[in-house]
Amino acid sequence: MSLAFLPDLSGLIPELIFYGLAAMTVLAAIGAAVAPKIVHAAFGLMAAFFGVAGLYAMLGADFVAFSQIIVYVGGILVLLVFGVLLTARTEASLGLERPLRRAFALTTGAVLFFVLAIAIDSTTFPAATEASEPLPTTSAIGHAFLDPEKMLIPFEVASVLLLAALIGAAYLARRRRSS
Amino acid sequence: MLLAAVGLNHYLLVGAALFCAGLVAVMSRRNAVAILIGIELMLNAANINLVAFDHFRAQIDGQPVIDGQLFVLFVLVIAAAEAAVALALILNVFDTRDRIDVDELDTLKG
Amino acid sequence: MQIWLDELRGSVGWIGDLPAGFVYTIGIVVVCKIILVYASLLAGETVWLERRISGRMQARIGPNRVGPQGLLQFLADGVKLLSKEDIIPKTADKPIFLLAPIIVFVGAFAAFAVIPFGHGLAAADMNVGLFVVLSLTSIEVVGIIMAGWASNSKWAVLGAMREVAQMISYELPLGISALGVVILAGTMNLGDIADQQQGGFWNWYVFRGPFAFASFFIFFTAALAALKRAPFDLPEAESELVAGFHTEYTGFRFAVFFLAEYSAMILFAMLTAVLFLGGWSPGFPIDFDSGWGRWAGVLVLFLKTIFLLSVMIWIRWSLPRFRIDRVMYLCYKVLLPLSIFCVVGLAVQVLIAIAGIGTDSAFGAWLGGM
Amino acid sequence: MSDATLQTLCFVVLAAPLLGFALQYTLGRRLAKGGDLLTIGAIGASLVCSLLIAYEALQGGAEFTKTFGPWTWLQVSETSTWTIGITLDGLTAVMLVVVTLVSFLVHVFSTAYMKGDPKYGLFFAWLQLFSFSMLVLVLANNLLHLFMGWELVGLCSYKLIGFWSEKPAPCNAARKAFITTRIGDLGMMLAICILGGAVGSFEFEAIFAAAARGDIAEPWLLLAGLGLFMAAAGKSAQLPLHVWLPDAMEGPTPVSALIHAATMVAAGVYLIGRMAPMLTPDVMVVIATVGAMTALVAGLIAMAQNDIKRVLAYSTVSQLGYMFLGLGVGAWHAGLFHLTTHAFFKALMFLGSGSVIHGCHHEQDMRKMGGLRKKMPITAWTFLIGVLAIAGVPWITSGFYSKDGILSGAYGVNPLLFWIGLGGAVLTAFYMMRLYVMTFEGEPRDAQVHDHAHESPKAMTVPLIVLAALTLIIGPLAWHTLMLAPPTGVEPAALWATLQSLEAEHHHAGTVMWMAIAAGIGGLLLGWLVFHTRREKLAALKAPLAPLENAFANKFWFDELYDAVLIRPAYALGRAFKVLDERVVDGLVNLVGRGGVTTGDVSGAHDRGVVDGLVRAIGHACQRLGGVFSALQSGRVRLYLSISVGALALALLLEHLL
Repeated sequence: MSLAFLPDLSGLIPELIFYGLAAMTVLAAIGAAVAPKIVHAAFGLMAAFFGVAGLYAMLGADFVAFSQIIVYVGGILVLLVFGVLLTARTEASLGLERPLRRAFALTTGAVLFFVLAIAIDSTTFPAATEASEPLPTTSAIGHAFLDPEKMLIPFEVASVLLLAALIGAAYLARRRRSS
Repeated sequence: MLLAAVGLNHYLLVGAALFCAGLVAVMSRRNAVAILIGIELMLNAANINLVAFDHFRAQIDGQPVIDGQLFVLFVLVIAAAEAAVALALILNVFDTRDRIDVDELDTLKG
Repeated sequence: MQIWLDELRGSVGWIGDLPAGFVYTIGIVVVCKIILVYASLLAGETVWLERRISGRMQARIGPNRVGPQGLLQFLADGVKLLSKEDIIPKTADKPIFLLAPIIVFVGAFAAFAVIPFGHGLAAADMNVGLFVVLSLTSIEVVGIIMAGWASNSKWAVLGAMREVAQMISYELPLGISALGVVILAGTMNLGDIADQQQGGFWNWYVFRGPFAFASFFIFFTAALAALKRAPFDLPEAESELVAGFHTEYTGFRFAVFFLAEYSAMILFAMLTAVLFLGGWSPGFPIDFDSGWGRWAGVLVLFLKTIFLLSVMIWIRWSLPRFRIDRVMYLCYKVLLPLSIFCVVGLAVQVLIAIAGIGTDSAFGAWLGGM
Repeated sequence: MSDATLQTLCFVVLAAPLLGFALQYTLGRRLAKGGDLLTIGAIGASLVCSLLIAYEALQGGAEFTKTFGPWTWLQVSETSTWTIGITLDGLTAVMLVVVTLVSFLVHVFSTAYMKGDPKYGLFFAWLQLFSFSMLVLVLANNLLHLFMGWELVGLCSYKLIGFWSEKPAPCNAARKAFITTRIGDLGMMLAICILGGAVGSFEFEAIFAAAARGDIAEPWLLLAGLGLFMAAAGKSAQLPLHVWLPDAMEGPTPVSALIHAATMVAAGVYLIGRMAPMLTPDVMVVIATVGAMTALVAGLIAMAQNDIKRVLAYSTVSQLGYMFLGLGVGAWHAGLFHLTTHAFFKALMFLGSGSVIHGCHHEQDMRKMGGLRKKMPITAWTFLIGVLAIAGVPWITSGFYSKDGILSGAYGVNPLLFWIGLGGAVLTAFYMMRLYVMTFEGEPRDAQVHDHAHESPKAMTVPLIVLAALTLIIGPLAWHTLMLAPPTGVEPAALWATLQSLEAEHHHAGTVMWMAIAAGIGGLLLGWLVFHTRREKLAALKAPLAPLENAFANKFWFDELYDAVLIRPAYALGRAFKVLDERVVDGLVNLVGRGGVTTGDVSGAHDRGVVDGLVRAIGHACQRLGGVFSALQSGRVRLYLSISVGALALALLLEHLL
């Protein structure tokens, strides 16, 4: 029994995944931008993060993709939600935006996207003659971070930045209790 | 073909859309946390562009290109630091004024 | 996974006739189903195991009616939960309330994709496998905070807050002590990590020097805390918070939380076994490339997982609950410094092995990983 | 010992106190016992290395000279390089031993003297840096390098004199010392500029060679020599720049012992000794004259002082005068030998006075002392040895050898200088005996001070004993063994037409020797008689001499003179300028101002009528517009962002559409 009549959709799978992820990302982002409840906006942001991580994975940047999840979803998003929860007592959390300003912002955003889309569409980027498999990057990233001639110093500076942010955030949050 | 082959343009468009969404959030929102959300969206838009350019350059060169990815990792670091400090600030403001509507934060006094 | 599918296409005629992409697509779906069923079954049986062991420890019998020795108890429980009324609190944030269990479930189950169940038997043989597991388990945090917030109940919010604080705190010692293994193995690919521990049991990473030994205990303790198992079960301390973040959940949604919790247990048990206890190595050299060897390996890993699960259960029913400040103290002032110390120690150990002894000698190779 | 070893030793000598300073300054407070053991260890290491170097120098004899370096310090231009380097010869070796030994003993002494001071650790840190700077100065092989050490010494002395900075007097003293020596340093910089310009190098060898060849024009050479002596006079407290040294006694007593007896003031003498080959005869005359005058004047002043440390301070000034006298008359060896011996016995006496002050609970007035010998025997006996040494008691004390050398040198050159020196010797013996008697002998004058007096702890008495022993043995020992090498290049003898030969300098020509002995012993006996045995007649003796005593006690009104000649005129000048400023300049300005006002009145009318109308119209327009735009200037960044992004979007859109 031959089943060869079934269409070979394998070439379409990456496209399908991309459009799925892109739709998810963009819709979630728009939701995050306009959702009336801040908590919904935060969870929209989470979906956008997942979508972006998926796009990274599609682009062969697996390490970055999972860094995105661990940092943004596991870290920043949790912080944001905490922020929402801790400040949720007022009507401000209900995001009663001024309609005029919102209309202005939406128009501007739409126009800007329109212009950007035209700009992107009318630019021809050099393209590869044939698509190849994404190459593994994790160990290259690791080596770049620890190579004094490449990224060692920025890497260390970033660690100092994190430490400073840690101390600063702890200090700012601490004053809160004393008052 | 129903769907066009996915190229650099598609990723850039997603990035642009994400950026505009973030911009809308920053421009229209009054809640400080929501503005922060908008900023994170814009950062992610930039990151998508970085990784996409990286990927397609690697396809042309035929060897791994990681500069953009390194940048993305640094952006992650900075975003984390920024979010931590910003939220600490927001909590502080909330503590003293009982609201976090940025439009009302136009005096320098606590 | 592609390799198996290629093998399958080569060996079975009618599959070979199918278009390659179709086979892959179907293959992915099938494998996902297999993993889901395997993990769910295991989770269900872990519930049974827990109830039986706790019964023994409290001089009771435990469930023994449904099926032989009560082995099918989970089916009965499942049927009961499915048939219960599905209640959504009136004040709940409905979309998020509905989404939360799914997120938690996805976080717990997606990580199984990169766990090798035996030699070469990982659904996604990724070279950042360990990283994937750690990042996917952090998704669970978001699901829990969603559940807690959406429930609009103080028990749930408090439980979720505690849980989130505890989980993101214990991710640090967890990740850092796992990093020790990465230093030894030189890879984050879980399959490769397990393969490097084959041969004698002394090749298991837990036995490679004092730092690795300490790392194992740190990892296991942090895993217990990240799983909010007793003695770290504050987030759902029933005597204080009723049931923590899932107080308001009933019926099938509750079952999903329950399932996710137990599958996370299995996930971490398996991860511990793969990282530290030699994976599918029985403790003596064995050929895993042959057909029976591969399945023997699956069995060995399964037994190790069961053993670690039993230890978790044993600890749960033996130790009293910590106070929340002691939990945080243990994390930040004990486990975190210890794990950092161990990682540095392991790095030095590997450097000594590579530069001082040379990894071409047996001892150097043993000390330096690889 | 190989050159490499010597070089290493030199580096250790330098590095140990520097390291000690760095550690002590940063960590001192956290170390056990304030870090004194660390610093003592550092200076001890330096001392051991110095002794090894000195031993090697002794082996090498008169010909011993080593130079290490020069190493490039600054590449000023493509052709000109500033270097640093190390010179080792007999003079350096002796100075090394003197500096490190005295410094070591002072460190030990200070552990007891400074005990309980809140800045205990810091004190040791500055002592360390001071020792380091002095060693840099001594080891330098070029003027610029030496100048670095020189200025560092000045800085450290400033910090140490003003160590008790919470009190006003030490601060003023520190400032005075700093500024006075700075006046001298002006000469030093002048000399450096002249020599550097003329020779093209700052290295001693090059300068001496150039001077010997006559490459440096006569007036410039003279000027450079005078400049150097000016610097030396400032540092070594010679007339008329001596005023800072007595005031510097406000510093802690160990500091006085270290820097105002043994090391810092020795820097000036060392500089002249080191640069001797390039000094012209005229300069030598100036040096000898100033030295002799200083010796006499300071001795006279010392007779009428009542503060124990001030007597010693003036005595130091006087003895430094002797050294310059020796150098000036060409008795090079004797002058520098006196530097060495004086370092030991003056350090001994300063530390002894420190011990007395410590024992009497910080009482410094001799009139309240007396009879302390029974209370603090070790201090008294060691102090007596110092007194005998400075008086030049023959054969057993070191002071005899060096002072005799200077006097015999002067005798051969100029009788007047000799007689002044001899008179000074009598004075020295007299006032030192006065000091000793008033402090240690006779009846206690202040019962309260006497009753509470006690002998000092071991950490203070042991350095005293060591120094006393050195005072006794260094003279005979060193005079016969450690012969200093004459500086390379020009023989000092050639510089003074009537100078005695070196052999005669060593030879204690009978007459001079006996006269010196007589002066010393006579002064001592006189002092003993006047202040001890025949004390009751003192008052009667004093009456006719009252005006003289008044002059002495007021230090010949040097400070008042400076106040009247320099400081008051400076203030007066300032006041004059102020008046000038207020009257003339302000008057001019006011005049211009008034003119402006008048012009303004005229144009004001025009303004109000014509211009204002226009301006108001514009103003109103602006206000209206401002009202519109100020809504935008809300200080809200988001609004700005919205507007700018909106504008950008609009601009891009238009650009695309058109």
